[in-house]
Amino acid sequence: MKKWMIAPLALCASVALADERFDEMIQSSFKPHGQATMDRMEQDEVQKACSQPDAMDQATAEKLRQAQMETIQWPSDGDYWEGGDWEEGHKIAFSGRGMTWRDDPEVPNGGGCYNCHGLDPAEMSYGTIGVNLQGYAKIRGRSDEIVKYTWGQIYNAKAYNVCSDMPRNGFNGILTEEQIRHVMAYLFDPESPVNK
Amino acid sequence: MNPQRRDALKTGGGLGIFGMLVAAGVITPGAALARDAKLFEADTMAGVFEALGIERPELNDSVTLIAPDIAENGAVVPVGVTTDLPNVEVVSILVEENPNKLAANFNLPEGTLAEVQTRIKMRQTSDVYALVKADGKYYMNKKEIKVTLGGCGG
Amino acid sequence: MAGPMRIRAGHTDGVTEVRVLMSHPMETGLRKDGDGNVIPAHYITELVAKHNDKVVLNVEMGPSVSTNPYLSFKFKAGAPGDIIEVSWKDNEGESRTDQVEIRG
Amino acid sequence: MKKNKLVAVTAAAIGIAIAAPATAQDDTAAALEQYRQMIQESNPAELYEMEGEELWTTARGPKNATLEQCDLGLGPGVIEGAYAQMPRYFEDTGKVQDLASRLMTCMETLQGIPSEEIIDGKFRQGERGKLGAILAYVVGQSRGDTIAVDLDHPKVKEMYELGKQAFYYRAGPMDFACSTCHSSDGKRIRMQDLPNLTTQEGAAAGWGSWPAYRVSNSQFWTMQHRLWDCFRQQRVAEPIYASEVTIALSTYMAGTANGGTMNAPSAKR
Repeated sequence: MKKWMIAPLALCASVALADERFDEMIQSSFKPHGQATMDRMEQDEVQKACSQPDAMDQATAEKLRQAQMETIQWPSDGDYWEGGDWEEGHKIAFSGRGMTWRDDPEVPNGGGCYNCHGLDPAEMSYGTIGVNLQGYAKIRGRSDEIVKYTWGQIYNAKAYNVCSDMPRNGFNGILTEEQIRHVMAYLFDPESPVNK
Repeated sequence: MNPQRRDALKTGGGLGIFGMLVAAGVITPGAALARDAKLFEADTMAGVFEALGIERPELNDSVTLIAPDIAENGAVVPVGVTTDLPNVEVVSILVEENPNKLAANFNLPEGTLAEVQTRIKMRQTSDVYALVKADGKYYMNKKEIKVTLGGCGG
Repeated sequence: MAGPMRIRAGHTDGVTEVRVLMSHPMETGLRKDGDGNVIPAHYITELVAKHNDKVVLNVEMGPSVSTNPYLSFKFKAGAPGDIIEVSWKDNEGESRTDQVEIRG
Repeated sequence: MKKNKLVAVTAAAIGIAIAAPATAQDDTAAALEQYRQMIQESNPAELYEMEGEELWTTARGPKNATLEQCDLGLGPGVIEGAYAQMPRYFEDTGKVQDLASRLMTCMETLQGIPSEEIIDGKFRQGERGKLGAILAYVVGQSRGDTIAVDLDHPKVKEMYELGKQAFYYRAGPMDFACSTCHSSDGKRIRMQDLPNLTTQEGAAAGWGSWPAYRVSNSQFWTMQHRLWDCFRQQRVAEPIYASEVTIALSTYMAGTANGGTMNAPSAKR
């Protein structure tokens, strides 16, 4: 159990004061720029709960996680990846653009997958913050379960691990349903270089 | 103590050192002022050799190209050339996959060692060539340098 | 106006080693600015290094030498206190000369 | 007698190149390390240090004064070793300041250059650009010194704690915090290694190598610039130049790095 969750009353007062000082700092230190407006400095309950150096208690984490699971929109026509284009998926996986104060919000965002994951085994430049996804479907298969899980993970990773480092691509409108389908094809299509 | 002279000749107007050197007959106007543009504009390796009026030299281990195996960023790739060949007159650095192949020509007067370094830009992974003219003959060696993509593209 | 070069020259065992760092954009003419306009080529075309009055190096360059160019070379001569003078000029006619004393 | 703190250059670059292994693909990391070492030689950041040194001693601004009386915490005009102890608390301003904000104070009080001009300016341009060069010079005078931020000072400690909280503060459409990328060992974004800033070793590697000349764009970047771009990539709002959060995060990083060595300005990918 972590102290911030069950802090004794006496400590609460000083914690609240410190929080006020912190909020003051955040409010005075940033300014809006382009699409990066000040409301981006506000936290939702997941962000708030996951902003501590230590893990939260399991019950709280589980409650938050389930709420995130409710946010996932499954593909409207049941098409998880067959209708997707792995070549488009590659472009989305490769591009890290979007959502910064410099980006035009009218231009589609990238998924930035390579920033954190290995995908195409031939691509040397990949990050290691996330798990390595090289040979994704070749290794994991294409069962309904794994396909559905993968969609959910891309749409809202917090539904599986509430403090996941991965952005909530669908939930936060980073990627459209169509874009997610392309990325899914990149992971599942036997012709995709990911599975070569 | 600072050995660098900050108040050194800042070539305001005038001829600067090039003009002075030419005037003093130290270097010919051709050498100092008219770089061989055709050589630098060559957009194929063959074009470079043609501009030099030579056949493509065979690869030769008497020339060493010192460079990293991988350049994390193609904007700055350290390259050096050394050779034990006597009477080296010119050391050239060429990049096969760049739009213009020739990066630099080092003209070495007598007394200057055939041991130079610089930093070049590389558009992509490529063979990089060191071409040496010694005693009127050309010698060449190469090394492949991989250029990785970097950053997040954010 | 281009900033000064950083030149270092050291002498050991009869050989002087010179390292030169130049402040220059070395634009290739192939890049575009934020508005999509081509940034004109702007690069050093030639460099001459002198020891006292003798030319010890003459380099011809293209735009694929890196921004803020660096080069090093060695010659068999020189003594601590001698002057090394380096000059460059670029394709826009700009030029610059700086000097340094050889260190022991 | 001025201490020449510019890196002693050796023929190491050549030695490294020849010694580099060229075997299996596992040697990618070794090859990259070889490249990184090679670009440290004759770092173009030195050009900025030279410019900064000249600016330090040049009379400028409405008051036509130099910065030679600027107090960076070790007394007026003392530069050597000053950066290794920053951020620090300054009595005259009643604030914990990083080097950028302190130089801003000096430029305003000594030279009459309004801080707003720098705060509202752009990186690498105008007075903010000049401040960057001066900063390069000052930082270079702490090369090789031990990072020693005074965390016993209550004001410094407060900033450290605020910085730590900011470090873990997740926000924006991608839920990122500094900690997303910088709180475990051995991670990288694409090919870029990410220091673990929560450990002394990682913080020393990170804090101790900034500011830096970035070869990717041939630009000299200060820590203010580095943080600004981190926040951009976090997709949150834009941090104001020299604002409290930038100083708090700097204090957290520098304080965590205590005992490490200053190796800046460095050269980076």
